Amino acid sequence: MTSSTAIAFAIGVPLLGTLLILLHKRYPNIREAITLGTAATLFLIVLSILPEVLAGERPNLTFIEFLPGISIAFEVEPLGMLFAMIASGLWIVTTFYSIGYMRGHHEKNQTRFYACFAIAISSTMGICFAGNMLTLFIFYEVLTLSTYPLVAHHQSPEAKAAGRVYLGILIGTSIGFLLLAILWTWHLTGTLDFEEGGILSGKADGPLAGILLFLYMYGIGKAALMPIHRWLPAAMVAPTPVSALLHAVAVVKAGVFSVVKVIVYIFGTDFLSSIHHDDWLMYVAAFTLVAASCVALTKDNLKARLAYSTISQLSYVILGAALATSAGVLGSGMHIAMHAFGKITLFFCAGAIMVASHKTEISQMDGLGRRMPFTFIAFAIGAMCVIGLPPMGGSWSKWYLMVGSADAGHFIFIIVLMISSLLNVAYLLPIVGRGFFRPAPPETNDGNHQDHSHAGIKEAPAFCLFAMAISSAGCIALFFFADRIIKLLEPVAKAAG
Amino acid sequence: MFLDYFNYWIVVFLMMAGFYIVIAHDNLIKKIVGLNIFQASVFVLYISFGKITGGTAPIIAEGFSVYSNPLPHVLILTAIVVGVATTALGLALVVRINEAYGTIEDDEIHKADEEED
Amino acid sequence: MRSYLVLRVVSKLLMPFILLFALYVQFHGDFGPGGGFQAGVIFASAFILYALIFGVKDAGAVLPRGILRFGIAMGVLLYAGVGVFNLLVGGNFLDYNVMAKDPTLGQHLGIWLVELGVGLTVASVMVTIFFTFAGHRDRPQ
Amino acid sequence: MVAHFPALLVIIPLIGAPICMLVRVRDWSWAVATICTWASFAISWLLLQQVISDGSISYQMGGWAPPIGIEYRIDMANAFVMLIVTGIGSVIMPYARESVRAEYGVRRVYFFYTSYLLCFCGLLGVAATGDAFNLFVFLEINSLATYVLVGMGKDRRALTAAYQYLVLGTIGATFIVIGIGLLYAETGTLNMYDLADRIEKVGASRTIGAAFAFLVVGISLKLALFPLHLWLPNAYTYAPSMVSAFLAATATKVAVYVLLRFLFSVFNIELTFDVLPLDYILAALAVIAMFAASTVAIFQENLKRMLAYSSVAQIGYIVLGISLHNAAGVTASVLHLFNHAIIKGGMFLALGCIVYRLGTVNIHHLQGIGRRMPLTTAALVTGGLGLIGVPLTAGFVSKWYLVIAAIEKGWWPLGLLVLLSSLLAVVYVWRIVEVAYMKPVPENAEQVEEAPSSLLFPTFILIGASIYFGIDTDLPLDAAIETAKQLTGNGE
Repeated sequence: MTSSTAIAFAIGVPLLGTLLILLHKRYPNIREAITLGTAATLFLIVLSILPEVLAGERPNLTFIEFLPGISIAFEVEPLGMLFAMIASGLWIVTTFYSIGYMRGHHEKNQTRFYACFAIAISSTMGICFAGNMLTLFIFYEVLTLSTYPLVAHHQSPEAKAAGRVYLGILIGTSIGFLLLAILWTWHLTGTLDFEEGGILSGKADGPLAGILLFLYMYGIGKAALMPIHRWLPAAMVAPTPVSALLHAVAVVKAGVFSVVKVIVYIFGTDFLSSIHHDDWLMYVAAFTLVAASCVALTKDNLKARLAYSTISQLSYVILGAALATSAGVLGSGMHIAMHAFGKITLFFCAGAIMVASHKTEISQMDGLGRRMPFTFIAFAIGAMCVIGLPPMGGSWSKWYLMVGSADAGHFIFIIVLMISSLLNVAYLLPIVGRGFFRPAPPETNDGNHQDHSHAGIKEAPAFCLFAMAISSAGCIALFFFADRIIKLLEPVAKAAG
Repeated sequence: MFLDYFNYWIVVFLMMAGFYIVIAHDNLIKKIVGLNIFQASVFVLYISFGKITGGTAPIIAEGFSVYSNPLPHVLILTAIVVGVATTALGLALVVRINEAYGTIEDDEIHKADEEED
Repeated sequence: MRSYLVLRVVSKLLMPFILLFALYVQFHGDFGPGGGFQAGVIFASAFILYALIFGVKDAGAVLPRGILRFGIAMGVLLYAGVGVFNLLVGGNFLDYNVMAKDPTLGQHLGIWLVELGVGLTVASVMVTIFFTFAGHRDRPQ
Repeated sequence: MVAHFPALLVIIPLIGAPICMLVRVRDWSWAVATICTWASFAISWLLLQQVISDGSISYQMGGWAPPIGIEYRIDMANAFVMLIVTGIGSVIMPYARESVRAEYGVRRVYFFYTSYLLCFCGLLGVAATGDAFNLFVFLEINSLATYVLVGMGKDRRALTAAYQYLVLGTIGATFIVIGIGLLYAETGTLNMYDLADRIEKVGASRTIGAAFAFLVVGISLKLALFPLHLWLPNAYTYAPSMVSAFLAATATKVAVYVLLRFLFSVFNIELTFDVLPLDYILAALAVIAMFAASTVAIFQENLKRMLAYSSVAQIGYIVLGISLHNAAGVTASVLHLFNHAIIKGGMFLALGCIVYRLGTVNIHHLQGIGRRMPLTTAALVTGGLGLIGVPLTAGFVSKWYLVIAAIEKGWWPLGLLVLLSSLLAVVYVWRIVEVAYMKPVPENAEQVEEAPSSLLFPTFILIGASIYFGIDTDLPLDAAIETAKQLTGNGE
């Protein structure tokens, strides 16, 4: 299999999986086996492209010419490669988790769930490998649309309201701003291909470049830059596997990935740092980073807290890219990976707690750690990874981000990053502390539903535990094998420097 | 000024009168009458500018050298036929509306529709 | 319906002349003012007069709806048929020159047939319109 | 025979109509109508190929040379429009048989197909003819047949809708005749190409200006440009499903063609847009249409009415492209003409499927329709995505060109407005999605099956085409670019 066909397969296999899932909707076991098989196949396909990318090649594939001069084209470059590996690898893990969760939680419409999930992964692959801005945009929209049924999965009024917010913000920004920016870029340059060094340099003068940057950054709503972050907490009504893979990894990372792509390949870091119209972006990112952490502190609902944490972490990536230095871009790329593993672990744990104990509020989790030790240990590992403590992968990305800030001469961001890390500690670690060290609430045996005790709570389903084990192992492994990622991303970082 | 263009003044008057009836009257048949007057103004317009002072019907005969332009007449013949068809269809619709609603007053029909919703 | 003797007699007397005049307008249309439209309307007016005096039912017996419908359709077909015939024999649509060996004769023949079609359709349509409105009350509400 | 295609295209349905009337048997009249439609489609396809390879074709009616005789001039613009009309008709005809039987009853169906063929003939005639007055005649043939078709709806409100349409349509047509008359008075010719030459010489005299005003207003009425759209929502809502689909896809499109023809071919660009500030007027009306009509669409409970208002908004996009009067803008307009015809036709057909089974398209009766009629609903929603302009649907391509054109013209805020207004489309399409998929089927709902395949198949052809032409854009795009070049005089 050549790499070009591998790209086609990477997008086609999940779609084929969708079809098979729909055909076997009456047989849950077969349906889930298909999902697993598809995920594993996809991961292998993605891995098969890796050697070539490491060797410095750029496998590409061009479909039909869509409009004169614009094709649906794919090109694999290191950042996309990294993102694709993360998304497809974690899909396997998440599938295991989903099986445990969806069955444990007795969810309805499971076929729709698995089918839409597969479409979402397919479009994520499309985003990863997109060779030009239009292709990226197309898959970006497909991703939004395919995740809508997942967000509104419960069909309750809250779920539908959340679905509206989700769709409203994501479609609104992407059509209103992103598409306009793309069209404008096309008008200015006559191309939309991702090219090293950017395509806008020399084509757009000062203020126009600033406007375009604004349109791009707020057009990519999935990056959840404040004040267009509201969709992410809203999306938390979805079943936890969705929050875990899509709203901690695939969707939001697609957002920041697009941001990095735009900055590196459309604007070009040199161009961006020369025009000084991007300073606002750094400050907005820094603000989002701190503000979202502060909001996270106030949330008692575990998933809401994690959602705001995600918003904050996404801005790390944006900040890194906006710094437009070699280390900054490297840090951004790495943080996509590190945060993915950390946050997915946290969401897995949140879901496991929900399935096992039906508890969603942090204040109810006193002493729960003794009932569910594995879950809480995994949570601790994930939390440390997100905070950036060794020996978890997250420490590397934060390191490079700080180096990047220093290189760019923006020392203030080092301080911001430090403060944010402290805030991370403040909103994540107490949960672990509560779980292990607070006494459990006393049992009340009056049999009503307001029983806050932990009587009868057992560890999460085995499928869930397995998934958590893998993802937390990933957090640790990334610390020791970070050099692989650095090696992969080196060409991008060099170009940026 | 006024007399030179008297045919156009007639046209304008007819047009406005017809238009006014279409807009102002609630009775569906009166609207069609208005529509007819409106169309008639166009007929006058065409025919009057086809006329050449002193010209006769365009049949070649001895002693006549000035003829009116026949083309506008032919065009208007077609337009009249179209007008007749429109009127017939409009009246047919009014008859059916009367059967369905029991009235041909616009406001009463509206009321009936609103009650149904 | 009350019957007025004078009206009945006068209309009976008038009808042949109306029809004859219609035919004159129809067939003299090639040379003077006239043609299918006018002739058709005059022709129809005879029947409308008949229906006014003797009632729609009697008039309907003279010209049943089936015949009128046939007339409408045949008129249009005649018109279009002449055009298509010209196409088939090598001219443009409605190019009468090719209808006969002599172009002038062809023009005559062509316009004669086309006007006949027009007259047929117009007459039928006019009578149909009248019958539709006038005969409406006969139908149950 | 090939040389006679321009005439045959119009004559075939004209002959079909009386034959339909004569055979009178339901299925036979349907068969006649179908064969005529398909034959016209084949001819218009061949004509388009011929125009692409040899340039425009002139056909002299009755062998009289223009400008005396009536000339049929087929160039890119009308060949493409005729292809749209006949293509849509060809897809809809197989659908009509069942749908009309269900909605119109079994009595006098031949009458329905006779009217349809006349309507079809009128549309093609308007597109084909190169003579201004002939255009009016065909426009009226089409309009009269359309009033009849609309009046055939089941609901009694169809009658008032048809009446309203008749009154407004006649006013529009009369305006057009006045305009043509004034042009004739000033120039002494009715042939459009001859008119173009002579108008250029006369310049913007007062008569020409008055003629221009009458024509633009009259045509705008026919194409339902906001605020002259009042006839459209009722007509589309209460007409039989097949008629709604056919009209929405073709009638306003042909009117747009007439507008293009007059603005660009008969009057020249300088006169239209430089001497008279029509571009600003059209752009303003188009933008208002886009926002106002879309907003109204959001609040409709009857889905057919919702789509009707959406049509008014989409016409706004088309007119906006015209108002830019650069090559890119006209390209976008013509492209959207094609794309919108396909999308809206398909969506109305899907609604027709629902009417066939449920007898209603009120949104409150459609809860959980996604589970009861999954294929139909999928078609409806896919069409809706096209209306929004989601990438990989035809709607995206036309919006792409429209925005590019606006930026090229330097009116980039218009581009932003186009994009923002498509967000309104998201809202009304999403109402369908929520009701169809996110609401449970009511307990007391009767069991309904999926629509019969004779209805589903045409629906899916159109909806499938809206996806296909969103990906493989060659055919409509090339045609649109060529048309724009020809209308704007070799691209600027």
